[in-house]
Amino acid sequence: MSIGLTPTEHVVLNMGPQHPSTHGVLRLKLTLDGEVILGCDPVIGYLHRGMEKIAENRTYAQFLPYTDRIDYLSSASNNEAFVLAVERLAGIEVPERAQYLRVILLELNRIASHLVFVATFANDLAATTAFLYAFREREVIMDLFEMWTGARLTQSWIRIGGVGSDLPDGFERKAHEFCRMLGPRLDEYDGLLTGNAIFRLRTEGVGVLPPELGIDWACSGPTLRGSGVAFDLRRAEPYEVYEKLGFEVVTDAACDCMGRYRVRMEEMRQSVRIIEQCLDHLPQGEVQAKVPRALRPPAGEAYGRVESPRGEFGCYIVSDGGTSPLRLRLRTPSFFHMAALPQILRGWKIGDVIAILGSIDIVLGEMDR
Amino acid sequence: MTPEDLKAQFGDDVEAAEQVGRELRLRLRPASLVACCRFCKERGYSYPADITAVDTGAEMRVVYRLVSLQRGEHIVISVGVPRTGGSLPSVVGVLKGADWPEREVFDLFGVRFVGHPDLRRILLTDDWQGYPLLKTAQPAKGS
Amino acid sequence: MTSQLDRKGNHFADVVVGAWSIARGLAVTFRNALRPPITENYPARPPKLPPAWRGKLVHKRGEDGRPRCTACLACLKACPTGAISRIGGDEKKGRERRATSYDWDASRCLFCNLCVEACPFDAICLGQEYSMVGESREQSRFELAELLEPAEEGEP
Amino acid sequence: MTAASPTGGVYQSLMHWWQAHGLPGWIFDGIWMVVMAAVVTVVILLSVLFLVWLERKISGDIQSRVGPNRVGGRFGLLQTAADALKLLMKEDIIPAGADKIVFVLAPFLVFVPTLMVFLVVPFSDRWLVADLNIGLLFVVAVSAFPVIGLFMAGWASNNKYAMLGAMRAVAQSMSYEIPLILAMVCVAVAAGSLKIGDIVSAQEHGRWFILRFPLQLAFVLYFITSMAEVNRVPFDLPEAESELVAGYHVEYTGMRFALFFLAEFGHLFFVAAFCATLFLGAWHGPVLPPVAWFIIKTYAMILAIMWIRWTVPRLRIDQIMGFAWKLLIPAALVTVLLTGLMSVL
Repeated sequence: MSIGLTPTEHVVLNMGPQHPSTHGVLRLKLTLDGEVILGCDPVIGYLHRGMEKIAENRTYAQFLPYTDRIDYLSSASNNEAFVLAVERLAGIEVPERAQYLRVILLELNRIASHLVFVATFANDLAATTAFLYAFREREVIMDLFEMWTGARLTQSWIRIGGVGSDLPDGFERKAHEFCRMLGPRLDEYDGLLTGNAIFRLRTEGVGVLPPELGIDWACSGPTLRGSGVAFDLRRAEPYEVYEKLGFEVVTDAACDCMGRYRVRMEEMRQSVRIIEQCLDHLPQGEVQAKVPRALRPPAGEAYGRVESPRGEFGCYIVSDGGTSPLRLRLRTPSFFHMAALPQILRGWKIGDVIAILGSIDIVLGEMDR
Repeated sequence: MTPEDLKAQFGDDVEAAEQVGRELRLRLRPASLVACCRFCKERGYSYPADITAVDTGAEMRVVYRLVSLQRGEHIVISVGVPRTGGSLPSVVGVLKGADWPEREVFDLFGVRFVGHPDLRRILLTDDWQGYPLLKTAQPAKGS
Repeated sequence: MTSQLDRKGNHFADVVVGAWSIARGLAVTFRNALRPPITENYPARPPKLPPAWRGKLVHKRGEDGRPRCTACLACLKACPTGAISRIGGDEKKGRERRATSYDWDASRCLFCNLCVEACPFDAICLGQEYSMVGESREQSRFELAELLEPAEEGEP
Repeated sequence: MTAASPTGGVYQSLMHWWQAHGLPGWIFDGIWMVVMAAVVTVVILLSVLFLVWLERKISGDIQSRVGPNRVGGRFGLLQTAADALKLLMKEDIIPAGADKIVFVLAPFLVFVPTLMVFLVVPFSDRWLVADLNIGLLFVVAVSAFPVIGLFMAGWASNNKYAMLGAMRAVAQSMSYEIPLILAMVCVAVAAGSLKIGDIVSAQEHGRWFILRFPLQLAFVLYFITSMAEVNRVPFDLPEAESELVAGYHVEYTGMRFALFFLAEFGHLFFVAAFCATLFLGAWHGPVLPPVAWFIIKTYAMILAIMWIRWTVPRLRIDQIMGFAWKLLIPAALVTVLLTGLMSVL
């Protein structure tokens, strides 16, 4: 018998639900030939909390704190999507100052979330030190949130009709300080990671997502922009005051893990630009519109779309004129990215699974809702 | 694309069509669903932003949201489906991104998508009884 | 896909560039090693909380030292999770009424501040206490007496 | 025991006392060996515990943290001792599907050779336990041994992650041993001997091998491959925490796990010490006593390895193999050739 004809069995490896690199409770059923991935079947839902059902039993104001818990790394963008939909339904005008404050909160959240991405991505590739550096910088943002909203992660500070409170004294100075500090720190990450030969070997050309495939599978955010598609809801369908702000839609034609990583790194710099503009041009005025305590939006439907750090975060609300939504649907980017993952993974190695999974930056709470 | 274009293309299968802001809201009969999705995709509405269902207690509709990334316009197709044991043709053949959202609608509303390659529960466990997002669903009993 | 092994290129240039990039990384870590640590020595030094901090629910006292809460149930209605329960008041009516019982379940609370904003009498706030650790669910329930802010000096 | 042993004098006088009582010398030799083995083991274990502490402190410094600072004073000096104690007291779990004998044996097969190689480490002019005339060969043979233990651990655990880790360990350690040995060959050629004593004395009066062309190349090769041999980032694929959870020792708990852990740090200490021996003039150096020089050089190497470990990411398995076969081995062969030429000229 020739060795070449010896039948070999494929191995099914359960990566997760408890695994250091699945960023929570995700299970990937990998079919392996040695180290090579032949197939991948993601099993999700371990963190399903029935958010959409909960919403049907809460008033609009009451559901807001729940939205923070969907994508817990950038709670403000969840708030924003929900609030946008409600405001469109009920026809609420938000004061301009509140709009600027919302953008500040959203962009700080974006930086915080992207820093966690850099951290976990580096950690997945065993560059543990970059993990701690990114968290160190993120801690400054957390302190800013704490100072303004009183909470670190789940701020619930974007409210229907405005924001929870005006900026406290000294916030603007500290925010400016942070903006000045972040740039040089990002340059340090470039020295530690972006240019590093091993990091490049692990990410360049790995996990290629062609742009057509990305659009087909409804990928969005940095995952799609890392494939060269300039689709950013802040520009495509501007909300709040993004129209007035100068920033670039970052794209990278590489389509690989490195491309997605570089997009996020550059987006942090763009977010700093946005925050500085907002702080400089902050108008005076109210931060909260008059909203009836028992909000009853007219019957109808509205879709709020927000560019969250992970991509298109949508909130589709159908109202029957009551105090709680008839149906509330949360369109979360990670869910769609996860669906596309098996297409990207095939043929790569176990080590690459971690890199590719890290590079699409999933949040399980958001995927499972 | 205007409501008239779609009415001209699909005739009586279009129950209603109106333009609201950047959204073109379309109520469609199931028979034209796949054809309409293909028609829209060929005209640039290739980004399947979302697929979900709405149960009002009286009727249930599955809602497809297709977006044109170039023009920033939405087409929202809603298709009526019976509240129990309903089924629709799957659009996975046209829009690959419909794979998981259709599974989710099946999981939470019980709508069967005929022609879906892998119609399993996705968020809930395989042995879950019932479809929780139906208005008639009873709360699961906690331990 | 192309494996790195199949990659054609100048090996020696790769080696030099690679070694240089690693040296740059080493310089970054070295520079950071000279920076002071940012670790806070937690239990030994309590954290500095901002005034806005949303911690344990606190019932404020009025000028007479009694709770300002009139048991009007506004907070209970605003609460998304049902963390507030068992609100009871004395027999007086309207603004004169004072709460006699008020339960707050820390394990259900989202610390979202909606109850505080709903309160028409500015009777409650989310305070600075962050440590509400208990060994059972029962221990995460707090009654009015435990929620009331400490009495000021010289008052009963 | 050679005469160079610092305990030689003690041995002589105790032996006299023993034989004066009319007892046979071979029994004393046996006892002496057991006692000395115990002493060496304890000393090495203590220094390994210190290394673990050092690694934590250094990673803390690099990462803007403080590292251990509670157990044993401000600097947490007793932290690793406390951890070792904790591991000792932990429940010893052997998975139901494991191959029990192999599973139990594996940690020892990894740990024992790690101690054995210290036999030929010249800590000072008077402390070289056994100056074998095939010293280098001994090191090569013994340090190749732990990989069998790693594979046994991975196989016996009956766990897919462990198995993948074991496969990686074997592939990697076999590939990297070739350039490692070739780098050592360069030193042997330059010194004209396989005997550690000769290699050390060839580097007297500041004629360290690292200063002699082309042994710098051999030094670089040795440094890189030794990092791979001790499974440290960027070569920590057999353990690859973020991919294989813990690789070959994923199923090990308590003291069995601790043995793997200690073996890894013991091996780290050895490769650094041996690097100092082969290239940095061993214990030779001015002013300070020889043993101090040796420790300084060893720790310089250890710090360098740790510094790199906390800076770079991990390579992928095919990249790691490609690096060994397509770069290191050809480079090592060229270095051997150059060394030969230089020593003939």
